[in-house]
Amino acid sequence: MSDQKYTIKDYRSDLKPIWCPGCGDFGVLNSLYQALSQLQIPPHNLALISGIGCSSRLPGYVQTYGFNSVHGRVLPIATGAKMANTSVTVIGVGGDGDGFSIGSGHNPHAARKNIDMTYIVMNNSIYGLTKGQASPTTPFGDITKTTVYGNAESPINPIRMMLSYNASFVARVFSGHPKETAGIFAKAIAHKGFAFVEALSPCPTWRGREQFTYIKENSSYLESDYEPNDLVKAWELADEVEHGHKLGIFYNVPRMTYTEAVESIQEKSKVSGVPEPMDLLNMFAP
Amino acid sequence: MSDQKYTIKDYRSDLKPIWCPGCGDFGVLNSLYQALSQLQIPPHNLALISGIGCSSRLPGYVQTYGFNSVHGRVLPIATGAKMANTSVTVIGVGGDGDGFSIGSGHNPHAARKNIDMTYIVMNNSIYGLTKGQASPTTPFGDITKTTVYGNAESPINPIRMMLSYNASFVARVFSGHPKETAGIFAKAIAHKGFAFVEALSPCPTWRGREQFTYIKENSSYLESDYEPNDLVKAWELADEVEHGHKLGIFYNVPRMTYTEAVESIQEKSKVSGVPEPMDLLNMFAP
Amino acid sequence: MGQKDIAIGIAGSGGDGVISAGEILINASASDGLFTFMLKSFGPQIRGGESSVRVRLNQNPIATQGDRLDVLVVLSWKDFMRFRTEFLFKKDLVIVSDSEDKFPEKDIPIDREMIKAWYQVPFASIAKEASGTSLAKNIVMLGVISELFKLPQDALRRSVMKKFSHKSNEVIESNVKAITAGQEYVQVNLKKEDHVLFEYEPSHPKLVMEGNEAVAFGAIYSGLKYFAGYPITPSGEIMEFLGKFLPKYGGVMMQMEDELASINAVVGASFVGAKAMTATSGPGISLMNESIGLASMAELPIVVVNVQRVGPSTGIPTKTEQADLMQAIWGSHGDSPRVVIAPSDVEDCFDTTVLSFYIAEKYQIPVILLSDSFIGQRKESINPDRFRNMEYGFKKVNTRLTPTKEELENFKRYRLTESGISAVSFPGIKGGEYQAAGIEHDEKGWPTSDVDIHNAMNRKRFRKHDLIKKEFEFVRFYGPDDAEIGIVGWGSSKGAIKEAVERANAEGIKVGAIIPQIILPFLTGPFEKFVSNKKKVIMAEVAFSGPFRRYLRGFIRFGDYGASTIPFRISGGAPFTVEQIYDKIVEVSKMEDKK
Amino acid sequence: MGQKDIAIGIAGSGGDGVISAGEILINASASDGLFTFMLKSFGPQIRGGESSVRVRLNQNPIATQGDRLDVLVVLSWKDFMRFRTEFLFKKDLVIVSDSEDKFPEKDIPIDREMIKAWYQVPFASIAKEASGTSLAKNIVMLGVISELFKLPQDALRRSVMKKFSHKSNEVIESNVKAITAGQEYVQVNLKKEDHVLFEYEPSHPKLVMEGNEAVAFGAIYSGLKYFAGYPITPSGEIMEFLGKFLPKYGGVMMQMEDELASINAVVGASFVGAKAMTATSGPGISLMNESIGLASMAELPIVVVNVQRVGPSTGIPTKTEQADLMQAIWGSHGDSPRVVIAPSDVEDCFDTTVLSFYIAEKYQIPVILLSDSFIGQRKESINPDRFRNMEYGFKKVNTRLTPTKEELENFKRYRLTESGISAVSFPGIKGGEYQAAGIEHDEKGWPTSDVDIHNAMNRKRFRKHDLIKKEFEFVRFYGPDDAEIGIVGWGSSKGAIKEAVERANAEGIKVGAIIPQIILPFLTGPFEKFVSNKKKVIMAEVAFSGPFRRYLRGFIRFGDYGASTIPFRISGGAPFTVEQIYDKIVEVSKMEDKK
Ligand SMILES: Cc1ncc(C[n+]2csc(CCOP(=O)(O)OP(=O)(O)O)c2C)c(N)n1
Ligand SMILES: Cc1ncc(C[n+]2csc(CCOP(=O)(O)OP(=O)(O)O)c2C)c(N)n1
Ligand code: SF4
Ligand code: SF4
Ligand SMILES: [Mg+2]
Ligand SMILES: [Mg+2]
Repeated sequence: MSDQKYTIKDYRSDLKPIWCPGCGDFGVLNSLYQALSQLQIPPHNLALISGIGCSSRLPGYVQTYGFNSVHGRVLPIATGAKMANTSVTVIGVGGDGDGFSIGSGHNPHAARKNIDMTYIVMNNSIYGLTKGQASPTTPFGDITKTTVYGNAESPINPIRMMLSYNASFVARVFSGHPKETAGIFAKAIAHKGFAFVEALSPCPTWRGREQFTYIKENSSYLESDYEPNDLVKAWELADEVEHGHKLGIFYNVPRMTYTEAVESIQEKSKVSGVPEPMDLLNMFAP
Repeated sequence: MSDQKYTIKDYRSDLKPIWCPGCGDFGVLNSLYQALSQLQIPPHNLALISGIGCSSRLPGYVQTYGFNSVHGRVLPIATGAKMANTSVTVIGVGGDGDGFSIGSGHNPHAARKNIDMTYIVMNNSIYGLTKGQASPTTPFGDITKTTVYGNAESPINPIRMMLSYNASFVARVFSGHPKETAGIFAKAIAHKGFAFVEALSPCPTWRGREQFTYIKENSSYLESDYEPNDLVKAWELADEVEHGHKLGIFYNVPRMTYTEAVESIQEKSKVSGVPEPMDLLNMFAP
Repeated sequence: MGQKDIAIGIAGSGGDGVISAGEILINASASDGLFTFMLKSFGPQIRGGESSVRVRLNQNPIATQGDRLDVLVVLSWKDFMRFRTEFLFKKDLVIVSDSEDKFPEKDIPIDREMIKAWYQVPFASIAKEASGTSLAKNIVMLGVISELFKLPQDALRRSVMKKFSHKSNEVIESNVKAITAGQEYVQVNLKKEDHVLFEYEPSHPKLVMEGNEAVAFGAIYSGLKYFAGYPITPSGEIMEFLGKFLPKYGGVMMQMEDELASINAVVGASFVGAKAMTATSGPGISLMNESIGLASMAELPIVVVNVQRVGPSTGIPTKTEQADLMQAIWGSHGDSPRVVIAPSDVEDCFDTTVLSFYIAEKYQIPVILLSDSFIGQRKESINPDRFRNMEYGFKKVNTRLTPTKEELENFKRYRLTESGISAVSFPGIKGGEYQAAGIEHDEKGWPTSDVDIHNAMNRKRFRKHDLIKKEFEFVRFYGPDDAEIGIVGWGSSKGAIKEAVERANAEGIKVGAIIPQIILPFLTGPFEKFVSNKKKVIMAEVAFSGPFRRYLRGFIRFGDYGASTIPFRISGGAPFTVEQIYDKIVEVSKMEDKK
Repeated sequence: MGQKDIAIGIAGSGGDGVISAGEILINASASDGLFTFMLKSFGPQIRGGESSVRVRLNQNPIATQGDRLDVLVVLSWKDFMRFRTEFLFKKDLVIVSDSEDKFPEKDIPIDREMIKAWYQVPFASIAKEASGTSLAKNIVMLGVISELFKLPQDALRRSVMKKFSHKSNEVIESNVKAITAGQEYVQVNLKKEDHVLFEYEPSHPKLVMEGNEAVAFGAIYSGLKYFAGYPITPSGEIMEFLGKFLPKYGGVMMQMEDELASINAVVGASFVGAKAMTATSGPGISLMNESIGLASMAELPIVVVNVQRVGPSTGIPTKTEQADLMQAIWGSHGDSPRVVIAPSDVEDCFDTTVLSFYIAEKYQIPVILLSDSFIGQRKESINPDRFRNMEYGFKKVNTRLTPTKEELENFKRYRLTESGISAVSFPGIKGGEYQAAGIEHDEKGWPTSDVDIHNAMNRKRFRKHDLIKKEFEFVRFYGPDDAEIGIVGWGSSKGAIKEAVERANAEGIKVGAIIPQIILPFLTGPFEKFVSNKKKVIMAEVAFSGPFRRYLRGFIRFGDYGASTIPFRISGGAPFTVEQIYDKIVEVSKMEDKK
């Protein structure tokens, strides 16, 4: 590793995390450092965009261009950032509330447009920052601050959801497995197109220490011979009742990115060279 | 039919549709009249909620409690209406822009909560009312007002999307088949829980007369022996490249509705009878 | 000999149990009949960070938490540092701190001159010895200070027992022992200075309520049937309270996917005839503006609670500010009438919520209830009697005007009436079928783009404002009517203004205050009366850009009364202190008259 | 002998080609050097409903469409009925109508006394005969009126040829024939009254532009790199224009899933250093308030165009109103500084867009450009010369202040500078890494809940307002400086105010007007100057609740200048007419002075 230009230290900022001891987000952060270093992404060439939540504090802990924005808008902000400067590596991060609740309207569109970015959702099945309300991934029947008589809602299946949006890369990791997670992060970041990674990231504070154990016991990696190029197969394996939480890459089929599409539009629109804006005046000649 | 209390005429309002000649929404409206009459839903006991768009003008043409609300909010308004008075039949209607673009954040949640309502999206693959911009179901490459160099985005697959949200009833109809459509509408309305119906409804004005023909030629009903209770099978058949636009009921597996869940919560919360609000004062005794 | 008012600050780390100590203390005090005030404050850590409380006790009703502390209790100096700008001290401060804390004394940033007495107590060791666990050190601390300052003692034991009542007898006992151990430690080991001794007559118990709880309670009292919301600091307690209690009353509390869903669900609920409410704060309210406009246009009653926090954007979620006023009035596009009501303390949260439902339902108009985190999240004691004879309020919140049989023959939902209010039907009412619409509509509810109808409907919708003004003059006056100096403030600034005005008048500076509870429609009458004899009017608000001032000037021409206006606006984060307001009054009283 | 100004209204069904006739007419006129104005209006049907245009031509620059028509052309009386309240007529009106229309003459709601001449022409038959299809009847109509009223004739032929230039020669020819046929029909069959004859000197061609196009063009001229939007009437043309042309300049236009996505995408684009814009109207802008606040807090330049329409809620999407003013200023929660700029005509749309980018980029602040459908969707002719020597404007829109090498050593993105502006970096700049934040932050961009930092940052963010006020005094004055009657208006009301003020002064009523182009920050200097000698100030606005009046009074104490203020607010749907304003001026000039 000594010949690497950017080591993990280069990605670490001076800001001290406010996370609780045992929070899964520490693991996600460390895996992200590793992945960035593996890929040698220049810190000054990265835009790391988050929403609001415990998990969304992550960009502050990375020495880069971070944006701790507003709740639920990771994807449009990232979309604007990417399309306004396609040479920047864009990664969006946030929580399950941020991404699957208030932000859920943006998922289909970033995915189907195939914006060339990575989106990591730290799923702890709870609203951490606001102190323990149910999230769209809180299991049916669970008791939280807002479901004192038991959660009346069936949770979302993020993998199936993203598959249905035709995301070109869909994966799941567990913060408890830093090395595997780093590897998948690196593949997601290197992926050309929209890469979604659900990071199971326990919240000991509001879900108890058991959450970590539960995930550990109910998750397993996709078989090593699994080929992530079949939407039907991926959909099947994403059935959590049947298969528990499968980890790994469910789907990875690159297709034309939005960047490429826009470049081709720009080509088509240019007759020759770049005209002066004032040439547009001809448009208004009667 | 003469022994029916509510005939189609009873559902027809005095307001004249503003739709263009040949608009598919006429067909949807007529099928809805039929379905309501088949089910004998009392007009005064129905809440028909829409967003904004050509299709969202529909409630005005039905003699009932209609709500032509704001763009994209059909589902939350319908949710509030249903849960605040569970004895009302609630139907939401709108366009593909209304439901799959600006409103897309509400779909996962109304579906997973299994709100006991029907949601009909009149999909014309275009923004009709605003005069011809691309919608999330506009095919890749198509030219519209906002995609003059060809649409750069892959369309959404509404059926797969709703399957991934675990909607308990998922169907597709075509405005060109009024009788079949009425039948499926009736089943959707009678369904206990969240019933989604995608109604292919051509827009001759912005998509040309060809759209009708195209749908006619590229759609076919699910086989008569198809059992709509298998998520994997439904997912497969929803592949439009493979199967074209399948019509019919893809999925229909009732489960506990949100109404039932709330009733059980209300039961749990009541120790005995309904206490006076002032009894809550005890809560604040030091 | 003793003093009738005491203000105590307690700081420590999250694990120190600072907050629950504060709660036990004010519960004990309230059960002994005292009037209390309690504020919490936290550091940025999600869990285990620094926390502090300040508690004020008084025999008589109080309006603020007290600017300066008589007593500072520190369980950890390191954690105290976080709050050092938040605490002000009286002269002759008494400090009680943990003798086992390793923090270097020289780094403690308190002027030693101010300190009259400093007791050091090994809280953890005492706890360990008395109850087997150092966890009880906060309870020991309560024992210590109750003994040192003559705080309610039996009541403290009762409160501790109540607090742990769902635990085992053993736990209860060990905590009671912790109190006793604290008291005994003082008796045996400390040389008491006794210059701070609290004195009071026990009286009948008071209730202890937070502003957010009072809103939720007021909503249930008003007949709330449907609440939809999305978690956000500092409004979350409203949803949580309703999640627990609303189902008991046959109502439904739904956590929605976001604030767009929340506000629209509430509009939908109102459409089917239910009393409906949502609650949020800054970022959430900014997302609700479109559909507050929808409710205004469709003339559907809803109540929207905004518990303000520091902005703009995410701002400082845990701190208070009053910068959402103009947004409440003008936040939606178009001419979109609404009513804006602002509670000014915890009791008021109940009253104004009931009032909000009354106005919303009667006038078929959205009502925005503008609270803030200072009111919403503080605890106050309240005399339970006020609830027993609810003369002051609305015994029963109106239900809507529904159509008569004749009206149903040819029902016009949006009939152009003289009052602006037209009968409204909802599903279940035969013959009342109509189309509710966010689009401009005729009397039937059918879409129109006719300029004259738009004009007529605008007039109809805004006529409600006139009627509301006639029905209510919900403002508060303090100080003498004939004062030439006036001060205008709103919402949670009331407490500090009230105490400062009382003090100024007591010290011979004649000053009057007006605090509107109904902000929109503008209560012209009371304001004109107030301004008519004023030379100078201070406009006090916790909002840097001065929205309250712009609002006031927009609605009343001070110049016509010869009144000069003096802005007094501070950035949010902390509320006004009584001193700040008092000093401003003094400054203004010394100003030359302009004209 | 002839008249130098003519106003023509044309009404018919959608299939009649009314709109394209209007377009050909103003294109022809502009190419002959005339100044023109064209407004469209539609019925509720999506397609094939009623439509109308009104066109005004003049040798010299004009500011309005003209209140009253000289000529009314009706292709279908049934469809005309839809617009009967929208058209006002001059005395001695000339009507040209379709002789084959079956509408009962007695039902035509026009006072017969007003009509001087009434020509009936079988448009469809002439078209069929001349060009083989009745579709060309709108072109025949142009031939008819050009002959009747001496409108530009060769130019009309040229315009028709240009219009159909992408069609076959045959089509072009048959349309040119239709013109000739119309002209000949008049010569042969009609007895011309000739009391309405237009007279002009051809001069160099003018451009024809819509306000929305001018905004889009101005944005490209300013170096726009990224646009994200969501379709909404009446702003759609901005997005459509940019979709077509922005890619040519290496920019990106994205249609997003909604307005939340649009505004946030624009913020994201600005974060990486791009000039970014979005455009919307009422319902959309209400959804954008949260993230306009984000841009304000994160100090990221963005331009947000609001093409206002009638509200509240969905309102009347196709009609104009000025009721979003206060929302533009105060719509976000918290103290959230922004700049609000209002164009007052089509040319202005270009200028103010360039200005918006200039201010946004230089001051790192969101700018809201408040247009409306009256400006945005009307066509006006513009002298191309003004673009050739761009002295009036900003030759090059600033790029942002980026950090120096020294600053990058220990980069503080939100450094507390005297100006309030701090250097901003973006991806690609090594050493400039920082965290942008919607949460309150310190100079580094790191989260804080410190009250003093919040206060310092508020001061920093609002200091920009002072600087902008110093840099710009972008207002317009009309009428004599020393008039005692004043009129204040904004945005699209300018045209009517200008013409009414000119008329009043010409008729001996001294009146002055002020029209601010920059609305926020409030341009105290020019307003003080204006008000200083006024006795009465009329506040004119197309918004029922009078937001402009509240705004003005909030920022300037008219009473201090002894000026009484007279509200003049009308509901939206139609803009002010010159007459309305003029009559108000006359009324006010007759009012007793208050004091
Ligand atoms: C518009 C808006 N609504 C609500 C909030 C309050 N809020 C902050 S974080 C959060 C949810 C946090 O949950 P999640 O996204 O799962 O992140 P976590 O804290 O669990 O990592 C909410 C509701 C907000 N900041 N903005
Ligand atoms: C918040 C908001 N944004 C945009 C609009 C403008 N708008 C009205 S209808 C519509 C889309 C219509 O398309 P669709 O929902 O597919 O309905 P259709 O007209 O095709 O039936 C849009 C963008 C609006 N009314 N409100
Ligand atoms: S509350 Fe939960 S998610 Fe938030 S920092 Fe603590 S452990 Fe992590
Ligand atoms: S524009 Fe299209 S969707 Fe709208 S009414 Fe016409 S045909 Fe129907
Ligand atoms: Mg979470
Ligand atoms: Mg559509």
